[in-house]
Amino acid sequence: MTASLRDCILAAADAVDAGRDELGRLDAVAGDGDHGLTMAHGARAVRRALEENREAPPADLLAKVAMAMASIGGAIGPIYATGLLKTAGAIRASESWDGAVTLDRLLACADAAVGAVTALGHAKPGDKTILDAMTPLAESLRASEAEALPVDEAISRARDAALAGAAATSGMIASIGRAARLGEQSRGTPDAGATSFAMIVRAAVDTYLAAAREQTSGTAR
Amino acid sequence: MTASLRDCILAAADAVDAGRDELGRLDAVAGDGDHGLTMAHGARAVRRALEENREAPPADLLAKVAMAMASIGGAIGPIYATGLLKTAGAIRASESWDGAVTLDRLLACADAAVGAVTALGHAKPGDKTILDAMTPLAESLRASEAEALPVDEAISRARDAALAGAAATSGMIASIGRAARLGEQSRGTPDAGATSFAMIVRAAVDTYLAAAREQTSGTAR
Amino acid sequence: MTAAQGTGAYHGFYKKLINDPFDAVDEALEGFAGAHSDLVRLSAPHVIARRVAASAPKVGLVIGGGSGHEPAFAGYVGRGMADAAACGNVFASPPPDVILNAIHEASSGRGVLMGYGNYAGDVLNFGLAAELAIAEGIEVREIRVTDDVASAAPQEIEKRRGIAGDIIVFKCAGAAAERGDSLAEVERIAVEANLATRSMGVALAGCEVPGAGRPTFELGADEISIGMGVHGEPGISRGPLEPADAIAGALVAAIVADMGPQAGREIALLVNGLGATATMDQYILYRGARRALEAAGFHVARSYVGEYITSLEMAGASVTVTTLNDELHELLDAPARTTRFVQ
Amino acid sequence: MTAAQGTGAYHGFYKKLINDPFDAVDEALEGFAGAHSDLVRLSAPHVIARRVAASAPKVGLVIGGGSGHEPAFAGYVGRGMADAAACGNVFASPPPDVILNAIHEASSGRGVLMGYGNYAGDVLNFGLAAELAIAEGIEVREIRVTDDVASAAPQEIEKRRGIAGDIIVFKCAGAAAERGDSLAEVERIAVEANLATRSMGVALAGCEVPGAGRPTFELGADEISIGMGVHGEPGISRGPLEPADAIAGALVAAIVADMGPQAGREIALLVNGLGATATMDQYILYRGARRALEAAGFHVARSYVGEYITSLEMAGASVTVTTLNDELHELLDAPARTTRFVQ
Ligand SMILES: Nc1ncnc2c1ncn2[C@@H]1O[C@H](COP(=O)(O)OP(=O)(O)O)[C@@H](O)[C@H]1O
Ligand SMILES: Nc1ncnc2c1ncn2[C@@H]1O[C@H](COP(=O)(O)OP(=O)(O)O)[C@@H](O)[C@H]1O
Ligand SMILES: [Mg+2]
Ligand SMILES: [Mg+2]
Ligand SMILES: [Mg+2]
Ligand SMILES: [Mg+2]
Repeated sequence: MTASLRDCILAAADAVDAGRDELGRLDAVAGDGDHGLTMAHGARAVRRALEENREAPPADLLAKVAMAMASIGGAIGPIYATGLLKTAGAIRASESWDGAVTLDRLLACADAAVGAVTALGHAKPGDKTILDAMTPLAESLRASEAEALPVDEAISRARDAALAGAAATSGMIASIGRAARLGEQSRGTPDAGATSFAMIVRAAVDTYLAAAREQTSGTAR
Repeated sequence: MTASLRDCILAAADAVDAGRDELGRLDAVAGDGDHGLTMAHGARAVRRALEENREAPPADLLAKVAMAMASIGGAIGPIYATGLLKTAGAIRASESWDGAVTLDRLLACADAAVGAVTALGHAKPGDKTILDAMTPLAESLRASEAEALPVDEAISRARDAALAGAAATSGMIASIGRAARLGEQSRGTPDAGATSFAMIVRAAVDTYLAAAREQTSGTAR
Repeated sequence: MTAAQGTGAYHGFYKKLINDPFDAVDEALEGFAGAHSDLVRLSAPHVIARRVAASAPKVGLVIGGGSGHEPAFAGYVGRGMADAAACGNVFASPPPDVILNAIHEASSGRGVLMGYGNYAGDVLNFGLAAELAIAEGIEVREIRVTDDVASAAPQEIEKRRGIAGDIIVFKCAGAAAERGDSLAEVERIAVEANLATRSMGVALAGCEVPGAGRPTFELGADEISIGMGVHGEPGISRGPLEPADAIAGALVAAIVADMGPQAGREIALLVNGLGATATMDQYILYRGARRALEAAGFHVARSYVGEYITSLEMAGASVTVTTLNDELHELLDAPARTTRFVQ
Repeated sequence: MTAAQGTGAYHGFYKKLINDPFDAVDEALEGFAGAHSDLVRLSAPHVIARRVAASAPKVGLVIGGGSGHEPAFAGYVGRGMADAAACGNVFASPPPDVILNAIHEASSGRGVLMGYGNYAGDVLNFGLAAELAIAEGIEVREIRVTDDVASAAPQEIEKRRGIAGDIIVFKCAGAAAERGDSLAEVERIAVEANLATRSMGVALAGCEVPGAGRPTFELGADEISIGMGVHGEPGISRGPLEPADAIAGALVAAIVADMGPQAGREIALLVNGLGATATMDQYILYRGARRALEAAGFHVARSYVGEYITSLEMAGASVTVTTLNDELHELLDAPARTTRFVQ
């Protein structure tokens, strides 16, 4: 069977907890050092939301997860929240959503999230923010769609694009948010928010792909 | 010429400044660490007293020095002050004080000082206080008087007794004052007040003896 | 699972008197509300409100920001100052729902002013909360405090962050609200107080977000950072430790240069300890700052020295100068009955 | 000549905002008197007195001790509390002449009570000052505060040192003096408040006497000392850092055991920060202490949390419990208008 959205989100929450120290350390270099603790608060809140909404359909569940992320505050809370809310909206908007994961649906979600975060935070790619991991993910999906790649392959590439995007922020100079004042000194360390986003994507995608592979081999047998 | 009382006191003040770090360190082991700074305040105040009382006869000068030491407060201020005041009193009491340093006069001064510090602080020898350097000095003078030693020799021995007494406090357990609560832990470090007293005595005596030797060699020439 | 989690002691760089780092803010707020129940109450999670609301309708003042700055912000809730404080996680703005709950506490029909330091997270969250409140029909305005001269050039004053100047701005706005001013008036006064207020700080040593396991920033054994922000954001210069008078002189010089020619003016002077710096040292820095300001021709009419807005156990202090006019002077002197500011 | 001398920066273990260590106390007092000139004045070297004396003759209250404990002791001078504070050098009792000057300020013909923590140096110097004052015809009594249960066994209570309990004792005595009580009455109340008050502290990290160049004591990276005194005097146990609730529990247990069976009593609870411990942590410790006291059957009627009497930049805190009767309760609640204690 395919991994449920719930499983993917739980895996992401675990990844955030496991990465807590690293996220705090990254944020301390150019920011105020709270990204690890703040995201760990987020993981807690998200787990509680999953617990309290066992029967919610995907779009509703994502909206609850968005509210959980909003509840952590900071700059990052509203950013994740708006991205997730617009993702939920994109799911709802896709006609006759039947639970099937298709490339165009994924791309619509990614574009919605990027658009929402941009609208809220006014950052552009290259400003060394979460957008520098989100945008490559969306662009990778767009390229895969143009090439008509299989969904699982596209998802795998999108994950790698997010990871590469997060890693590439290391070479950037922060120019927005708390970290901006560090200017040149911020170069050499990846952005905390981009890193947490890549962690989340990796955990969710790996959970999804593992379950998908299991299903395939089960079918083959 | 013999060293003036003033020169001896100045030498003692210099010795206290030079020993400031050591005194602070010793006091920190079993007390509150302020003995270096407090005694350095004392050295300052004493120098000012010397400056402002250029013509004062020895007893009056010592009384002024006592007031200067009183002005530093702490436990140690009143202790030095009362010892010095009674010393000044002993000098005044010695009939027809002509400035000559004699053994019985020195002994009277030392006994007066020991008596005053005991009366004020209620410590006994062995309690690991300044008294453990003061008492051996007085006892050494008493022994020298019994043996009718020359004054300079007696002074030299008295200095050594004070130094040995201070050093010997290292083996004692503090049982009075702030340090008392450390009990067993205080063993192994000499008492701060005994050490500052020994520093003062050594500086004053060495200054006195150096001048005396100079005079002798000058007279011999 | 890091050592920081679970029920054992928290082992980080600094020794902290906390339990589980996750619970630090909730427990501190429970303690705060319990200790000062004569003045305040925890009216909703992370919201500290006045124990007794004002007797007549008035403009509400909501203040807030991340936690870790105690006694800010909850310490300024009470008669003559704020009606409610919205408290975030450590160094993280409170979320919109917490702020909205604070707005509800503060609202008595004459509108609400939100006051907070100008940080990206606070701007986002307070902005969202205002939208929600406005949708409910509550009139909401905001003042973003921008007193830290080290954080942006004079021509970009709207980019400056808020540090200890918060206290001056909140005090003046709170007094104006208490005397019955309209929302527009209270907002005008807050804007005026903010424009009249400039700060600059010095960091001597870092602090540690509970659970981080390490300090947010580290300075060399002898290094200080002039102009560093309250969360460790970098300042205008790093250099060796200097005597207090030299540091006071540097802070005052930067503030005075930024103020432009105002010699002869009456000012309020606030020296704020960041957490670990001895109170004795704060008074020595105050003395140096006051002398430097007097040498520059200012008249120090009001003074405040102490820990008004901290950064956990960060060592260092800041100097804040507010040029006073009669109105600001009167508002600063008006009675206040909060936990930290009583007069 | 050490690096600590001269005009350069002071380079010790902790980074300090001071100039020449020799001048630290004088400069801090100048700063204090300048900042709070509405309430106090520096009436003689090292003496802080009320700006305006009480209108009618009253019993004078003189408090004091070494410096380095700011805001103690000068921060408690003002209406409803002390008339004058005698301030010594760092961690050193003030000398008799300073105390005598403070007595002169406080004396208006109805006698003077001297209040101080029970330390050898203070006992000597206040005792000498009292002799001088009595010789001048001023009636003088004294109260030596002995609240620290860690410092001596119950049967040697007169050997105990005074720590944060000072504040409670001075507040009650000051309020009694302010309402016009006789010297004998004020003394009786001070004695009663002292007997009703017990404290116990925990040290997390040391402090450094200006000019010493090193901390007075050092604890291991993970070590704490329960019962350690405010100058680093040893406590009852050293051990590893524990969660705040466990520490609060240990402090409360020691205090309650020392009090004997008094469950059901109303108490005042004071959590005092020693200097470097975050205000957030103080509130977490307060919460733990309050819960432990309530579990032991006490009713917490009054609470105080903050830096009331510090040890320079020492990290740690203490818990103080006072069992209240109606009279002490009323005196604690009486108005006070000092720099640090305002109500
Ligand atoms: N305006 C913005 N747009 C997009 N992302 C942002 C913006 N501001 C901050 N971020 C992201 O938020 C991260 C910091 O999150 P966090 O430390 O939790 O919040 P805070 O900055 O309030 O301390 C940054 O690393 C960055 O990726
Ligand atoms: N009761 C006493 N009798 C004699 N000497 C004492 C007594 N109490 C303290 N001292 C001396 O004082 C020294 C401490 O001095 P200092 O550190 O300046 O004062 P404080 O104890 O007030 O910090 C001790 O080392 C001891 O020699
Ligand atoms: Mg951050
Ligand atoms: Mg000492
Ligand atoms: Mg933050
Ligand atoms: Mg001392």
